[in-house]
Order: sequence, then structure tokens, then C-alpha cells
Amino acid sequence: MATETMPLMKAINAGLRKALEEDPKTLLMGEDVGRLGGVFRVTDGLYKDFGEERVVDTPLAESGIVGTAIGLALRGYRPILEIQFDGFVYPAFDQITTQLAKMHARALGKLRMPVTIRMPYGGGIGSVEHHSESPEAYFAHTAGLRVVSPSDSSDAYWMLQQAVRSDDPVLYLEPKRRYWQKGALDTAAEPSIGLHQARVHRPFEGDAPADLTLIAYGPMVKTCLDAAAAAAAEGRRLEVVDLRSISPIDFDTVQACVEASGRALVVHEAPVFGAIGGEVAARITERCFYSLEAPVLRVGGYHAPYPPAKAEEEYLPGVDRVLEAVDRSMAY
Amino acid sequence: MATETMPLMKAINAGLRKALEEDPKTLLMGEDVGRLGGVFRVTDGLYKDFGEERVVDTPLAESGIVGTAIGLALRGYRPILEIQFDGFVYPAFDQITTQLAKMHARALGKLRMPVTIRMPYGGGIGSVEHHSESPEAYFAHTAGLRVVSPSDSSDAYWMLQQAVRSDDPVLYLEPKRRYWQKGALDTAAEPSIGLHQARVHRPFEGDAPADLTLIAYGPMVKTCLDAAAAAAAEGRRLEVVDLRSISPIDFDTVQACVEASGRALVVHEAPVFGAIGGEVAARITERCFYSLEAPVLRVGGYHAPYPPAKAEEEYLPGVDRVLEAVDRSMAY
Amino acid sequence: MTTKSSSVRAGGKGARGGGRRRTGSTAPASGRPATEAAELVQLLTPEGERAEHPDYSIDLTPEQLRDRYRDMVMVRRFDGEAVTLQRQGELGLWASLLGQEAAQIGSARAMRPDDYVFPTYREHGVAWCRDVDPLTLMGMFRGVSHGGWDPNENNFHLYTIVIGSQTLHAVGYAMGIAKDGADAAVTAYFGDGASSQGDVSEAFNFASVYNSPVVFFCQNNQWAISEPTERQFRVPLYQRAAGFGFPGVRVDGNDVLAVEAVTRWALDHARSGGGPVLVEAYTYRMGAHTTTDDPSRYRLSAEQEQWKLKDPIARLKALLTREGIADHDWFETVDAEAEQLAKRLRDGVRSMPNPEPSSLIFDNVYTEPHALVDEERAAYRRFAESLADAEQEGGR
Amino acid sequence: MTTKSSSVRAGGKGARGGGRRRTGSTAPASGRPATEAAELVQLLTPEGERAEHPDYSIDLTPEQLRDRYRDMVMVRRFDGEAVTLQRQGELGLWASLLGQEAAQIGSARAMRPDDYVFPTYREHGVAWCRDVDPLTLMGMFRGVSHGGWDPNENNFHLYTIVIGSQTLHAVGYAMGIAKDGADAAVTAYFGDGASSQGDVSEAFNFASVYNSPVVFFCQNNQWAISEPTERQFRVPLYQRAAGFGFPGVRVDGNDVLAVEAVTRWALDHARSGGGPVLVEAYTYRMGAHTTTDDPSRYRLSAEQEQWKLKDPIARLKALLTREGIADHDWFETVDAEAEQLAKRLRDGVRSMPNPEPSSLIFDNVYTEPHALVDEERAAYRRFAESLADAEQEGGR
Ligand SMILES: Cc1ncc(C[n+]2csc(CCOP(=O)(O)OP(=O)(O)O)c2C)c(N)n1
Ligand SMILES: Cc1ncc(C[n+]2csc(CCOP(=O)(O)OP(=O)(O)O)c2C)c(N)n1
Ligand SMILES: [Mg+2]
Ligand SMILES: [Mg+2]
Repeated sequence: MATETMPLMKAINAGLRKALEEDPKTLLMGEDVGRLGGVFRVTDGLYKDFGEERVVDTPLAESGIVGTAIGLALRGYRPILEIQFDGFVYPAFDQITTQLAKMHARALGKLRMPVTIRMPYGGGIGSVEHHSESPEAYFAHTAGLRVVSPSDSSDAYWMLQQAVRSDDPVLYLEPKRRYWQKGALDTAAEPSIGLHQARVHRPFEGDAPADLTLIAYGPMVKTCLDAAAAAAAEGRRLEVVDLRSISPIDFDTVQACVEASGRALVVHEAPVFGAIGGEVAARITERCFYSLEAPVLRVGGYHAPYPPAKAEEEYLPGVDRVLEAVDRSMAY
Repeated sequence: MATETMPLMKAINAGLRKALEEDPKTLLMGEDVGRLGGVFRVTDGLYKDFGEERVVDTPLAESGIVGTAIGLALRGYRPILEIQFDGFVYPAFDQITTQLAKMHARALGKLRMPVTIRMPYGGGIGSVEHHSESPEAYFAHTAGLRVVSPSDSSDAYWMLQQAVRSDDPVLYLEPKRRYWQKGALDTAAEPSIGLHQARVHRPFEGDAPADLTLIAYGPMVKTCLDAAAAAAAEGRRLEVVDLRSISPIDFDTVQACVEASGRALVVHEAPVFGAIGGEVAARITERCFYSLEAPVLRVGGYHAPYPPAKAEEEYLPGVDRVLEAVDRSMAY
Repeated sequence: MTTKSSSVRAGGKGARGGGRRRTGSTAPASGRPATEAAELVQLLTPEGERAEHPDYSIDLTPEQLRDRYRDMVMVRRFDGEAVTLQRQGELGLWASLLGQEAAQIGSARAMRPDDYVFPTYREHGVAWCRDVDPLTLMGMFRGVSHGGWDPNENNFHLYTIVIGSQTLHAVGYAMGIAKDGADAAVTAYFGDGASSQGDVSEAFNFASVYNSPVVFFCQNNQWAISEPTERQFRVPLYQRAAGFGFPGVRVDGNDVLAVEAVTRWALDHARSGGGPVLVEAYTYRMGAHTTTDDPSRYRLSAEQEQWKLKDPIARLKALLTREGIADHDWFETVDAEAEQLAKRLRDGVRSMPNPEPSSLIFDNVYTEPHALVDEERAAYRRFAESLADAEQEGGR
Repeated sequence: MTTKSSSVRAGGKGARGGGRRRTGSTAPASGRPATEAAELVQLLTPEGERAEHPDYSIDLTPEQLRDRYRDMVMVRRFDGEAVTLQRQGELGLWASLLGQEAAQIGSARAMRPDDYVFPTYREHGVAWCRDVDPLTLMGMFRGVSHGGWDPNENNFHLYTIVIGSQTLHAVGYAMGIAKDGADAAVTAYFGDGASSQGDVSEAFNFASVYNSPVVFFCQNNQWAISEPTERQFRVPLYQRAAGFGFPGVRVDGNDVLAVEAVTRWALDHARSGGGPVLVEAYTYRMGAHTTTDDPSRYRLSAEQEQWKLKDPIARLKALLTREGIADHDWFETVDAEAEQLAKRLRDGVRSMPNPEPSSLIFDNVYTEPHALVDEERAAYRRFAESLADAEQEGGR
């Protein structure tokens, strides 16, 4: 019986351990991932057990981390990188977009970039500037990358395996405010769900279609499940699609849901303007035009830098904002 | 009589000259902007006339260019930067997103960043890798920036004045394949249209509403006008909204058009997935839900690195692809 | 002014990779570089005795010496108070400067009011010298602002958290000073870890190429969170400057007199047209990286004990006492003053009002009206009002 | 192996900013750094006479010397053909290596097959030595691919256009070599302009910290498009290495013997555990930056005339003639062979098939099926077919 209950963060740690054990070509690289075990302790104990050749503290230079990982991948390694916080990925933006993402296409398929970039993202932990951002739209728009984000312990573990095994570069976004959220993990049986498949939650009674489809990923899945629970108490049937993958997006699943419900609301922490929500809304409208009872609405961050911690509660989408938007949608 | 006909590129050159003449705090900075006059000669003659203190050849380092411009702005200067090509903006991504865009908010309004970043963008000139990209979605999603793109000589000149005078950082995207496109420019009378207002073209006869609204900016405006002309010959009435500004977007104008036409198609060169087209489509659907006869469609680049030159014609949206999408929309 | 001989001695020593056995690429290339005493400018020994140096000297009045002492005690006290306030939940985070007081006070007191400073997130001592109220700093770490002071009021820029970015801003500002024909200079603070960032090298390069009046002031406190300096460089950092074409000096960062002397020289060098200088203040981060850090995971307390013997405040106190510049009573007055400061801050933090969120979020994204921000602000207000209404009605 | 004395002499000279009058910050800090003969490793004078150097020497057989000559003639010839083909509209662009033949052939011939090379976009001579067909290179500039060769076939990476990026890839690859316990080495090519990029400094630093077997080979061809080297650095570039903790050498980049000798030494140093080396090959870009460039806008032809006197091919030819290693007939054979190559390329380029666009666009974005790419490919096909149908019907 390999099922255990553990926080999401520990599931990532276990997942990293498994990846290091299974393939001698995997390595962890990043700032403070070694002796310290990362600023969130996600890599705790791995340096001790795998040594400094496998768990590599790097100089403080994100471009250098990604750039050298590209070289290591060319040499046959399978680097798993950590970017310490969302707001510190930008110095590596050039290496990620112009090199890592494009190498396979540039080489007409002759080179592969099995690089996983782990990065905690999102807000809600009362942090200082640059430690609470949701930059996923930049990466989803970048062809050549795969972008995923788990929302619970089991996905955290298994999606990491799939990401590491992928021969494409994968950005693996860790919902940092959910690091301490406990969940069941069965490390023995790999779930059959693919890395880029969405999962549908229907936290209400009966088989009738939902009144509205909430669409979220990463940290907002819990928010949406909470909203759905609150709504269920009022007799409103909200289903929650956990996208799990932001690039590509499992639009077949989304379409099936929205065709049945006729209403959709996309929720993410990232500022709404120009983010993933717009893509999802546009594509749902293309695919489900005649089924829609209301425009696809979006709830997310505002077009503003992430504010100081004392204002983050107002900035972040919470259950109330989700339900308010549900009301607006139902009013159509 | 100050009206002249000149290529778009020359209008930018004249606009830069005017900015340098009018405000002694303006400076041009970039790679090869001095003696060479830029790789496209957009800054031709300015080094000679304003000297190396105003027209500054920089070391080959984009982060350094933007980072030092921030410092110069803090000292009261008004730098106008050139990024040599779209594909080379990424080394500066960190300085643009975490510093330039956020400084005013970070300082609670006490610091201003009157920095203009000029950048040729888009494809269609048969160039090698990294010289044909359309990265505007990254910047539009970044709060704190303004992002604009002229499509003709008059806008090129006057929007540049407005960008330079703005106390916010402005990304001024130059449609490089239209550099040689001639147009009228009246340098005496500043047009009354604001930097962030859209302009509507109705290249068909009569006052009845359009059959469909094409929405574009920069290089695709001409493509859409060509498509509209071709359609007009077949009796189909396509209006073209030249957004001019990508952040913010003049949704009031867009809404008015689409409410009347009931159909919209967004056209840009950037890969469709996660780009501006999705935002426009989602917001039109929010604003015009009951007026829409068809989902807002999008035509743009594919989710792939910009291909080698021999395939760019197939990659780029052209008149045929626009008209094919118009047909699809009209079929609803 | 010509370059002092002592300040440039990179190079030869740099190339000591030869003959090392390869152990594997990600093991550090060498042990921690030895502190070669000869490299380190020192004017006050750890025992509080004055030392001579062939190239640098400083002549402070008794009053100035007392001022430096007072500065260091005050900043250490309020830094400690901030740590306490964080533990009590009043601050979200704090990055302590403990151990780096001399590096900060010495360098800051070398500056003129018209000089401009670009700090990292740990320069509370420099902020103090530039008259930024420590309460404002604490507000930032409490989460009421991303800074909160007006940088142009005291020529002290906002704290920069993205490692290394501010060094380029500093160079740009210095380029502007030169363009203006002014004779001010700029100081860019950064850490040993920051030296690895591409931006910092680009800043060195721009400053060199444009001969800008900027002093790069690195507080090498031996650690970048959990990473020791051998993860960042293989030869002493001050030697990097020569390869970019300007002088580098390593100074004892726990010696307030040497720091002030060297920084003064560097600023003068810069402002008189000599171009940039790199000052490496060799010091030690006595505390945790920030209040969320646990140094016991990665370093031995013996190392810390070693550095306690070099404490910057004790050292100056010994000098003041030995030379009769201050007596017991005076020291007590300073301590009392420090306690008063701590109390003011404690009370101030506890009663600090929360700012209005919507203003914090929306008001300064742009300098001028912006359609999208206006739309979102309006939506936010409608929502906030509906919530308030709902709460009045007994809530959802 | 220990570090050679001649290879490390940064530092002192670096600090020569002192006393310079400030003229304004964006005027370059100094005139073009003088080529100090003493700094430059040279084994063959511009007149084709052998020169001695205390630290570097090379002993090539007559056959090897003839091979080097032949290499240089062949690459110059096909480079010239490419320029012509571009003028005729057959290529979209070409970046000529004219003048840099010795730097490229000398360094490439110093490598072993198991070494790995990371080029920029101008390393046609290195590509030649790594057996990449020049026709493939031309295909890239014609626009049929972004490269087109298999990098692992001859350990020659794709051309990298984003300035400086490849230096980090090279270091990563070298880190991997060290991890594998192999004794190969890596060469990272870059230009004088590239040295300003943050990535290049980060590469220096990672290589130093991890003691990686990588040779940074800078072709200082005096120009970055229109910008002379004083816009990129203020002291000779090879001196930068010392500040990062490894040796730097400046070699006469127009002297194929010296380049090969120095690169061999550097590669041996790297592969035997000595860590990175920076080689600065001092040379000159005789042609335009690329075929779209017009150097007359920014440099005097006199400068070019000066450098003609140092031509790398003429120099070796003089030696071969003087020492009787080759005669008139042999030279003619080589020229004829070069003409044949040119003809093959001319014909090959002109008859080069256009690749199938949809495969070029969609097939290699990901290694595995991808929902969005599949959807877009299908849409593209439908559209292409409808177009074809429409055309058959007489078109729209
Ligand atoms: C670009 C970037 N990457 C990572 C971080 C996370 N981080 C914050 S402080 C720090 C270490 C800085 O070390 P150093 O420069 O020596 O300064 P010190 O904290 O010792 O004063 C790191 C890695 C950051 N703030 N910015
Ligand atoms: C990041 C980036 N910025 C700008 C450019 C445009 N560009 C292409 S080559 C070049 C000059 C390069 O000079 P150098 O490094 O000396 O190499 P060289 O061309 O002389 O061989 C520039 C600015 C680029 N390719 N990449
Ligand atoms: Mg440090
Ligand atoms: Mg060059």
C-alpha cells in the first residue's frame, strides 16, 4: 500500500527523488537547491542523498542556469531546474524563448531539450515584491514549451514524472500557496491521465449537467472547488475543470463540459488582460458558439503590478469574486 | 504646406528628429543607431546633426540598454531606445517587465519612466531566424507598459511624438515590412486622435453597416485593407479597425463597430495561441454578446517558431487566409 | 588624481586554475579563496587599534568618530527590533544587516548629499544615513508599500529585489550626471551573489565604456542565502574590475574607517572624471539571510563565532575608549537613544494604518488615465460595494 | 600543466581611467586600445617569416602546412561565392568571414573529433573543418532551414544568432563532459561585440566556478556591425579572463600557426582539468558585416588597406614558397579545386529544392504529438487545399 497523505510540497520532493533514482542522467540545478534544500525546502534531503554532482547549487544567474542546462541537455543530460520565484524567471527569458523552446525546431528535430523548469508561482503568502506573480501567459504563448501546473499532491508527483520524461522542455508551475495543502498520493500506480489532459470535478449531487463550468488550474482549483461547494449549498451546480496543462490546453474536455452547461467562467491569478483566460474564452466561443447562454467570463488579477501584501487579498480572485461572476453569467 | 509623401521609415526618422529638436532631454540609444544610422537607416543623419551625446551607440547588450535608460530617466532624461530586431528584445525582458514597467507603481507615483522603446517587428522580409517575430503579446500582458504600433506614415510620425511625450514607458512597434510603404504626412498639424484610439476604415460604398469588422494593427492593417478591397469588388462590406494601440485597446470603438456588423475577425502575425487576438475576441464577446452572429474568429501565426524564409509566405496571414476566415464567419 | 597602486592588483593571481585535478564539473573549482591580509585595506584592527595603510588614510574628528559609532549602534538596534517585530507577526519579512554596519555606515558617510545611491534590500544602514525613516523601511516589509519613500528627496533609490538590476540603473544615472556636467557620483550596492548576474557585468562594462562616475560597492558578506562565495567566483571579486578596465579595491568591511576612506577615494576618483571603481567590502552576514532563513542548515556556527571577533561596533568602541573620545556615560546615552528609537518604531509599526487597497492596486500603474485600469478599478469598486452591502444584509 | 606566464597579464594596465578629463558620459572612455605587440602571440609575421615566442610553438609537417593553406583558400573561395550568390538573389543574406580565415582554420584544426564546437553565424571556416557541407550553410542563408545539419554528427552545434547565448550552452556541454569523466573539451566562438552581453560574462563565471573544460574563442574582428571595439571594452579583452579566475591570451588572429598553437594549448589546458581559457584572436572583418551592410558609412577604407597587409593567406603562402613546401603548380591546383567547389555550390544553390512549408512549420515544434499543433496543421492543410482547388477552378 503505497498511498499516503502528504502536503503538495512533499509530493514534489518525493517526485524529484524518484526522478533522480530512476534516471542517472537527471540532475537538479538552481539557487540554494543543495544544502539548504531550497527556500521552500522542496529539495530537502536530495543533496545529502545524491551528492553535489546530481543536486547542483548554481551561481546566482538565471540565464546561466537555463543556458548551461541547454548545454547539458545537448550532452545527454536531463536537467530539472529550479527558478527560485516567479518574479526571477525574467533574466532567463531569452534563453527560454529563443533557445530552449526553439532548439528542436531549429535543428529539424535532430536535437532534443528534455529540460524541466520548476517554478513556484502565484500569490497569497504575504510576500514582498516579485514573490507572488503568475507569469504563465508569457510561456504558454511561446511555441516549443509545454506548460503545466498541478493542483494536488498526486498530480504534483505524477505530472512531475511525466514532465521529466518528456523530451520537450516543460515549465512545471508549482502553486506555492498550496505547498502545504495535504492530499492523497499513491506512488505505486501511475494514473492513466496524460500530462496534458484536464480533469473534471463535479462537486454536486446527481448526474444532470452543471449550471456553469468553472475553468482553472494550479492554485485557483481549490478556490473554484470552494466556490462550487458554497454554490452547491445554495443549490447551484458548478463543475470545475482543472486544466492541469496550460499549453497545450485540453479543449476537447472543456468543450464537452461547456456544451452541456452553456456557461463558463475562467479563473486565474494572472492579470486578465492578455492572459490564458482570453484564449480559453475565445476558443470556447469558437467551439461552442451555439451552446453558449452567456459570454465566457473571466476572473483574475488586475492589470497592475502585484500589489504589496496588505492589498493582495483584494487583488487575488477569491471565492466571493468567483461567485459574483457566476451570478453575472447566470443573469444572461 | 507641410504635407509630404514619404515612406513610413522616413516618417519615423523625421519624428525622431523632431523629438530631439524639441526636448534637449531626449536621447537616442541603441546598437548601431549612431554613425550607421541603424541597420534599417531609421536614424540616418541624426548622429551627424545631434552628436554622440544625443545619439548614443551602446555596447551590444539589450539589458544594459534598457537598464541604463531607466537610470537616465531617473536623472531626468527621456531616452528613446532602439532594439535592433524583435527577436533580440528578450535579454532586456527582465529590465522591461520587473523594472521599467513597475517603477512608477513601486514608487507610489514618485518616479516616472518616460522611456520609449522602438522596435521593428514582424515578418515578410525574407530574413534569417529571430528577425521576423511578433512578440507584442508579452508586452501587452505586462501592466505598466503602453504598447502601440503605427500602420502608416502619418501615424508613425505623430504616434512617436505622443509616445516620447508620455511619462509612461511606451513600446513603439515598427512594422518593418511596411518601412518602405509611402504615405502622406502633414508635419504641421497634429492630428486630434489620441495615442490609444483606434481608427476605422470603411473602404466600401455607402453608409450601411459593414458585413464584418476586421481588426488589426501594424503590418496587418494593409493586409486587411487589401482584403477589404478584394471583398468590396465582390460586394462584401468589410470595415477595418486599425487598433493602433495594443495596450490599452480602444474597445469602445471596437464595440461600436461589432455591434453594428455582428461579426469580427482579428488578424495579427503573432502566433494565435495566447496572443492579443484572444483578448480582443473574449472582450468583444463580453461586450457584444447579443449582437454577435458568429464567434469572433482569429487569423494569425501558428504555434511554432517563425519558420525559415522559404516558408514564411505560408506562415504569415495573407489576403487569402483573411478572406477564407471571413467566409467562415459569414457562414454562421 | 591618479589611480592608486594598491587598488589594482588583479590579474596574475587570477589564473590559478592550472594543474588542478578535475573532479567533476559541478564541484566547485577551488576551496574558499583565502583572505589574503595584504589585499585588504584596514585602518582599524579588530582589537580597535589604528593601522596604517600606504594608500588610504582618513582623518575624522572626535565628533565624527562618535557619530559613526552612534550610527552603527542605532542601525543595529532598529535592525534587531525589526527581527523581533517579524517574529511577532508585525512584519512579513526582514532582511537583517547584522554584521554589515561598518560597510554601510562607512560607505554612506563618504557620500555627499548630491550623490545618488542605488541600494539592494539590505541597505538599512545606508537608508539611515540618507534620512529614510526606518519606519518607512519597516512598512515595506510589513506589506503596506513596495518602498514608500521619495527617492529624489534624499537621492536614495528604492530597494531593488531583483538581484543586480539596480547596478544598471546606477550606471544610467551616472551617465546622466556626466551629461549634465555635474560632479556628483553614484553608488551601486550589490552582494557577492549578485556578482554572478549578467546585469552586473553589463553595468561594469557600460560604466567602463562611458567612463561613468559610479562606485560599485559590493558587500561580500560571504553568503548568498545558502551559497558560499566559491559558488559565485573563484578569485577575489575586486579583481574583476581590472578586466573591465577600472580599479578594484578590497577593504575590511567591518572597519568603518577603512570603508569610509576607500569609498571617499573611490567617489572622488569617479566624480573627478576617473570613471568607475569597484569596492569589495569584505564582511559577514551575522544573521540569517532573512527571517525565513535557517542558516544552521548550511553553515557552521563556528564561522560566525570567528567573525564575532571582528565585530565592527566593538572595534570602534575600543578605539573611542582607548583614545578617550567617549566615556561610559556617553555610550549609555547612545544606548538609551537607540532604545527610544526602537520604541518609536515598535509603536509605529503596530499602529501603522493599512492603506486603501484599491488605491494601492490601481492608482499608480500609469501616470495618466488608462482605459483598462479605469475599467477594472470601476469593476473592483462595484464588487467591493456589493460585498459590503451583502455583509450589511447578513452576508452570503 | 601550469599556466603560462605570457597568458596572464591583465590588471595593472586595466586601471588607466585616472586623470582623464570628463567630456560627457556617452563619449567613449578612450581611444581604440593600441595593439601592443608584446601582448600578441605571433609565430608567423605578416611577411611570412617564422617568429619565436617564449611560451607557444608549433611544429606542423609540410603536409599540414599545405593543408592549412588549402583550408583557408577553400573557405575564402566559397565565402566569396556566397556573397556573389546573395547579390544574385540566390541567398537572402550572407555573413562573410573574409579576413578571419586563419582564426577559424587555426582554431578548428587544433580540435579533436570528440571536442564540441559552439559557433556564431560567421564560423564557415570552422564548419568546413568539422565537415559541414558549405551547401548546407548556404541553405540556411537561402532560407530553407535554420541550420540543417545534425550537430551531433560532427560535434558542431547549429549557428546561434542571438549574440552570446551559445557561450552558456558551451559551458553546459563542458560541464556534462566533466561529469562523464571524458577528456574532451568545448570551444565557444563569439565576437568582440558579444563580449558585452551578460550571457557571456555568466558563461565565464559558470565555467570558472565549475572549472569546466571550455575554451572561449573570441574573434576580435574590430567591429560589431558599425561599432568599433571601444564601444565594447576599454582594455584588451583577453584581460577580462583573469578577473573571472582563468587565463586569457591574445593571439594574432591572422597567423594560422599562432592560432593553432595557442588553441591547442588552451584545449589541452581545459581537457586536463585546468578549467577554462579565453583566447582573443586579434583579427579584422575585411568585408561588410553581412551583405546588407555598408561599411563605408562608418569606417575608413584606409583601415582595411592596413589590414590587407596582414592577410592570413598571403602570409602562409609566403612561408610555403620561401621554405619550398609548395610550388606554383601546387598553388594552382588548390585554386582550381576551389573553383570546382565554387561551381558545385553555385549549381547546388541554384537547384536547391524548396522544402515543403507545412513540414517546416509544424513538424518539429515538439518531439511528440501536440493537440494545438495538430489542430493548426490540419487547418493549414484544409486551407492550402481549398486554395489549390480555387486555383484549379480559375481562382478567386
Ligand atoms: C534575479 C533574482 N534571483 C533570485 C533571487 C532570490 N534571492 C534573493 S536574495 C538572494 C541571494 C543574494 O545574495 P547576495 O547578492 O550575496 O546578497 P546578500 O543577500 O548576501 O546581501 C537570492 C538568490 C532574487 N531576489 N533575484
Ligand atoms: C541579442 C542580439 N542583439 C543584437 C543582434 C544583432 N546583431 C547581429 S550581429 C551583431 C554584431 C555582432 O558583433 P560581434 O560580436 O563582434 O561579431 P561579428 O559580427 O563581428 O562577427 C549584432 C548587434 C543579435 N544578433 N543578437
Ligand atoms: Mg551575500
Ligand atoms: Mg566583431
